[in-house]
Amino acid sequence: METLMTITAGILLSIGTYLILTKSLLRIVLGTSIFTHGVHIMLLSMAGLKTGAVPLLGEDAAAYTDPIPQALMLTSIVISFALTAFFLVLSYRTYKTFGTDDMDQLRGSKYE
Amino acid sequence: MKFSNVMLETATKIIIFIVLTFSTYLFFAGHHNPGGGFIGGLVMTAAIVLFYMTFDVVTAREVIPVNFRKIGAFGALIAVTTGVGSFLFDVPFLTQSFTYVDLPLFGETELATSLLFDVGVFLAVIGSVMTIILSISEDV
Amino acid sequence: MNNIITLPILIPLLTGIFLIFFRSIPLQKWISAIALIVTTGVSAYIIHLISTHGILTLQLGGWEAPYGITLVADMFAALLVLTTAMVSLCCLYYAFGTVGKNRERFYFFSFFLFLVAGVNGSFFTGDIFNLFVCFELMLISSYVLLSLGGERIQLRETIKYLLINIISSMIFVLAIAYLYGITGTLNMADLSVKVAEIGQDGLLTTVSLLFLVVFGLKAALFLYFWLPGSYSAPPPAVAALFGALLTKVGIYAIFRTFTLIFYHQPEVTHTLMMWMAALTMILGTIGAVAHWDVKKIIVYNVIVAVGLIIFGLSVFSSVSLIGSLYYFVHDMIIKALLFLLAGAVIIIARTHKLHEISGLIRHHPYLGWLFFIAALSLAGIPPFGGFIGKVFITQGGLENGDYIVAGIGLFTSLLVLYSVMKIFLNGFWGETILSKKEEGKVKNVLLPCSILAALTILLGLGAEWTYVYFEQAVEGLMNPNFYIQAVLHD
Amino acid sequence: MSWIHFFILVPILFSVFIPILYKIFPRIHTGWFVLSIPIVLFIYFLQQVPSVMNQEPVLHTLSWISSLGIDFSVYLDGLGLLFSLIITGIGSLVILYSIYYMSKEREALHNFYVYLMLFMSSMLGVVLSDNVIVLYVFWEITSISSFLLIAYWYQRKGSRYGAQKSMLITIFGGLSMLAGFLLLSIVTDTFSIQAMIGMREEIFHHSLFLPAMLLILLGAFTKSAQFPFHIWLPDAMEAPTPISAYLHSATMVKAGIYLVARFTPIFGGATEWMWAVSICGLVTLFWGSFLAVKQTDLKALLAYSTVSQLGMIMSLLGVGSMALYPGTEEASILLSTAILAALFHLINHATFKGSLFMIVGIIDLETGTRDIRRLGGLMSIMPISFTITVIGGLSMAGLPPFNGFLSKEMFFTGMLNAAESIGSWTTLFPYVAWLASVFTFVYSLIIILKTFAGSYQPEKLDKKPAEPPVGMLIPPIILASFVVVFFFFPNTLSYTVLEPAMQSILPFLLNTGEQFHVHITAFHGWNMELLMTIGVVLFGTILFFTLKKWSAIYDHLPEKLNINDLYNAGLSGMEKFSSKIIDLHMTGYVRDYLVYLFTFVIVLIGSSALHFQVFSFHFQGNGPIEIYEIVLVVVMVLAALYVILSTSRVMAVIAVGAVGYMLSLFFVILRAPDLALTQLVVETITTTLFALCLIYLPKLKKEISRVRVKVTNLLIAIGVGLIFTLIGLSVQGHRLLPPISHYFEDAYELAGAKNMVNAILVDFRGYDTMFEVIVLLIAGLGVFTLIKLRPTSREEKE
Repeated sequence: METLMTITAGILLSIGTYLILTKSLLRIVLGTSIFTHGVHIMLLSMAGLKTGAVPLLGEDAAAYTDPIPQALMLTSIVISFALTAFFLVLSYRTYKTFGTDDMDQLRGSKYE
Repeated sequence: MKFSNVMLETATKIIIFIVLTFSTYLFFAGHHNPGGGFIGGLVMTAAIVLFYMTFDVVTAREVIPVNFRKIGAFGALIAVTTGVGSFLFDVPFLTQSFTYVDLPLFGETELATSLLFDVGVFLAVIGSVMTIILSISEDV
Repeated sequence: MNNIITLPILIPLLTGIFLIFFRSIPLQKWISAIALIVTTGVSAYIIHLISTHGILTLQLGGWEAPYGITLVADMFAALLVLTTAMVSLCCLYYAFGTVGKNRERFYFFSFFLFLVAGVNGSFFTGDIFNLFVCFELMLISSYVLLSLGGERIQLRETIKYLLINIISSMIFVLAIAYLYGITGTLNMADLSVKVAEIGQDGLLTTVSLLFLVVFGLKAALFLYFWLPGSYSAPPPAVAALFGALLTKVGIYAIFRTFTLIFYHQPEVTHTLMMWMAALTMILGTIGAVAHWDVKKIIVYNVIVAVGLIIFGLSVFSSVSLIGSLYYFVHDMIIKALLFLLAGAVIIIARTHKLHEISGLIRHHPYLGWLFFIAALSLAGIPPFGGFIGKVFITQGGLENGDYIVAGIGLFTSLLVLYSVMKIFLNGFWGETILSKKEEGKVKNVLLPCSILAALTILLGLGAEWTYVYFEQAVEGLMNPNFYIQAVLHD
Repeated sequence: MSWIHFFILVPILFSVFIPILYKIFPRIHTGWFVLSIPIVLFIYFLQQVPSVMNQEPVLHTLSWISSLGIDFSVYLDGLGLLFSLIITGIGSLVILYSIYYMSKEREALHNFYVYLMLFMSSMLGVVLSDNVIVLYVFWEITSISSFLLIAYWYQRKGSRYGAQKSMLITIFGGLSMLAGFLLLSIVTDTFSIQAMIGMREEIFHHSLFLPAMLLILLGAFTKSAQFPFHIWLPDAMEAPTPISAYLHSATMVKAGIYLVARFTPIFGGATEWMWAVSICGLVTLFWGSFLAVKQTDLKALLAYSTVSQLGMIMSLLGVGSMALYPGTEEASILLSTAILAALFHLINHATFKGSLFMIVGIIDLETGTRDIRRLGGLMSIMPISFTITVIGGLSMAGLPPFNGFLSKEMFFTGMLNAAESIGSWTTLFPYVAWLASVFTFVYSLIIILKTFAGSYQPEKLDKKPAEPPVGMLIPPIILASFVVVFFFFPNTLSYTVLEPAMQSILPFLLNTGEQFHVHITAFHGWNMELLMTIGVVLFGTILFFTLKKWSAIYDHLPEKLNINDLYNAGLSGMEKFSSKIIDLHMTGYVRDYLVYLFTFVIVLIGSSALHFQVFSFHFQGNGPIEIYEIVLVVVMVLAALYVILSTSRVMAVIAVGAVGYMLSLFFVILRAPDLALTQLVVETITTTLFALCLIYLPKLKKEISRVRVKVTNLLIAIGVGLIFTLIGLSVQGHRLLPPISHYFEDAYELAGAKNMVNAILVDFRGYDTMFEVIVLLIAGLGVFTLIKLRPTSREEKE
């Protein structure tokens, strides 16, 4: 299962990377989302999976899943959400200001 | 964004009520079950968004006359100051404590300062996310 | 129990939140200035405490390390926190006069203070994941500050900066994930113990290189390509803050991780760092020399300094580290100063193209001489602040037999001088082409710049007074056990 | 802090008051106040002469950065004293001269004198410091003050050019000297020169000997304008003439000489040192004198002459250093005369060159030009100036009865002795020396005759010349009288300053307690040296009168050998080259930057992983895989892939949303209910946001880029995924330690919470959460500002 997870994470990272390297701003934003998902799966797969119960005490299990990666991920998800929101609105503003979403045209010149 | 449909309006009112209840549940459940300030806040935001979608922004503004940026800041302030409170008791920053109180009706209830911290998170999430959504929707 | 070490983080943080409730701009200015003055005072007091009591730690929430998050204030971090407070105070005062009503109304001061909180948080945290969170706090403030104002160049450059930083932050999380997978802990002192215990094998070293990439990107160590564009977009007060603080946090993180945790394979990690540092110095200098643009010249000089500081670290002897730390603190001050002065030049001349600026010294002699001092100090000309750092980094490098890189360090400092003197020779000297009326107006420039200039002179001439503190910082870096003991056996 | 520290720093301290005095007393020339400083200092140093003559030199230490071994320690011995006397003595005369030269109405005198005082302090610091780092500090300050003084008329392009050139070259030298010092300190573990001299043997046999020596010499050569670094000196003549007389002929350029002399006890006796110093000196001597002849600007001529004379002193120091060569005693005594010649000529040069510079300044002021093609016949109009020029010029040419004759003779002696006792290539030295002296004779004649003899051409002059005010003539008269006095009474110098200075340069030559005994006489009989001088006069006179016929050879000098052009081309070439490199990689395309980043990650991490062979996979202990999990994964991957291909933005957004929802399902499977809930809600809100912005975002175009770009993107994407997957798999097989999380199983007792994840979030790691909330808040406010704050049209234009 961990192997499957890790490979899934890797595939998502690949797809995310590919999208980030394209020209369209929207694809780039979506790419960062997918990249982030990949990272989160990787983070979770670093905890011993399925070896324990849900980390709620009272489940009366002998062992629990490692709660730390989950907690870290929660933090990371929130931060990513904040960044995605900001990034999205930034792209939106940029598009409205420049009239393009092609990163090649957002190059800027040396003499600015 | 205005849905001028009475049916929909009534339906959403009910849904909002349910979502609000769910959000409150999630918030309090967080201590022992899945949930907590963050999720509670997000669900609450969803309810408010739904409310805005049902009634137009102007009406919604009149009904909920709040500045969400300040709510967000207020939440953050609570979250931080609960930590600062520990300065007064000469314990490390962000030390939480909890106790069990026998309340009428509720029976033995747990009171934890971390709940207060979670309230801060709850409010901050609502304030911030609503700010984001409202800013965009007003511009569009 | 040292709650005091939370203050350099909490004061800006709380003040930043408070300011959201105030509409009055003058009030916001007063409050934020007072907050930073208090932060400066507290940071100085913390340094005093550390020099008498040793490393201060705080187990947040009362949870013993490694289970909770620990704040650790060692001398190294405390020196940087104090410098941060002073530098940001100067930038803030400068911003009062230059940043414009619009930005001020839109929470400029809050974002400013949040950035400072994030920077100080990164310096004091003893937890690798919390370092990530502090980075994010600092970065998101920087994104907002960079874009605040909504000018075209700002939007465009923010996108690039944001994108690259999102990727690097995600790689940071991946690296933390791997590290946690291997060692099962997040506390840096605990990590140090555990890595020493299990040995820094190939996999751990590979993971450590991942950290080097992430921090190197933030520090502009070799991976500097994102920097010149984004640092020339915002108003000068913000650019100064970025130039002085942001890359330094990356450098700090490299110092921390590679002196505390991953110090067992220096022949791989430190050698790599050294060559990255050498390339950084060379390429940064090339950029500084290539441009005839006031902003770009200063911006590329940020990069050069990173190389020199990291070179001092990679040599890893007490001599080179002393030099490195002096240069570190010096560079925070001098970069802020240069950005502020260059900003003033641009405002006065209404252009940043050096070919179009001439003879400013006639109406602005004091500004001109401040710039002259800053330029000399930047290049490490004695007796200003940079020279002690340069001398001892070079000596450390030579002692270690790294003649080529040490030579590069010295030679680039000549070209650095050439690049900034170009601004002085052509911009300040020469025929005066603008009358007083045609010039842009600047306010609040001379006081903060004078303070920063005084600091850099003091750092050079008064090196003996500060030496005790730097020595203690170096001792801490050379002996990870001090740090470990302070955290784990409090 | 001793008196001597105080006196070194007095000029700098005084400079604080100069602007004030300038403001308060606008009617009094500020120079009058400043003049007192060098006079007092000169008297002070004169008072030190007896004690330095008779006693052991003393080391005074003023602690500065003691912890790092950097102390302001002052060592006053014969060598330092000799230089101090020149610095303060010439300094007094130059300041007196400047009072007349610099107009108090037109010039920014306060700046001028502040720079000058800064220079004086730092120059004294250079020659008196024992600590190499402090020496370096003062050394750089002399470069900086020279930079400021050359660019004193900063509106002129030439001034700025000259200033920049001198700064680049001298600071380059300073840095290499610093590197040399640091190498020496690594060998000896001290920064003190005297301590280093004490460890001469260790240094001699250390592998760093040669690099340290060459680096220090580089510093000396650049400062003393030795070939090929001499190019900065002619351009430095843009400075006001008092400065040229002071810094660029009498003092600062001699700092290099000082450095070589000071380090002779350490390096002297090494053949490498001798060859490097003497050959560089001789080449400079010849080249400088040769080029001086072709100059038409009087100051440029004097500049090349200075270059040449500095080369001469340098070559003498080089040859003389062999006196320390272990072994032959007699040769040592013979060679030590070269050192004596160097020191003596140092003083003589300061006197005659100083007076000549001052006269050139007078001519410049009085006629409005320094061009010898426009000058001539001034003899009758300016008789006093003429007399001084004759004295100075003939002394420079090496004729009696002037001090230049004595040192020129000693120079020949030194070179002849070298040829005799060292042998090998040094046998060529006397020839070079003689040839250079011929040219020296020629340009000396040019100065005297072309300006003062010949026909007077008033139409070519801007002004009607006359003799300047008396005060302006006093300093050159004083210097000229020294030129004569030193010829007749050279031994007033030899007992007082020359002997102690020789003692400092050649400390090992004598047994302890012994002193050098120097006696200089004008006439030694009809020896080789005298014959050489006569030859110089004869041949030089012929060359002077046939100047027009042979000066064409200057036009045939190969263009490429012009070092000045090389410097200019180098500088602009460097800028062009840098520009190219920057344009090449700093493209402004964010894709390029991402490609750099990802490539760096792949290459670095990949090669490290391969190098350490970290890829080892253990799949035991893995959880079982259920069918629905595979389905989930497949759907997730397909949805993600769809984003790449989709041309519909709505569908692309929905696909990304689908990935997010699949992820939250995954979290359910993976026993992470909090995560699942959060991911679900976050994904919903994110999708809402996308939906809101989408209305305005443009239609997704199909990616049109070249195949090469696409392939690169694909390769990088695969590389990134592969690297992180492989490392992830390796880490899973490499869990070396149990995680710390068992602690949280007591969460209920510790924090009163049954939900461990929540307990960690709000309590154990509440600090993270606190920051996370702030991050969210900032993002909210940031979005608000992005939408609401638009630049005003004025800002937008800028």
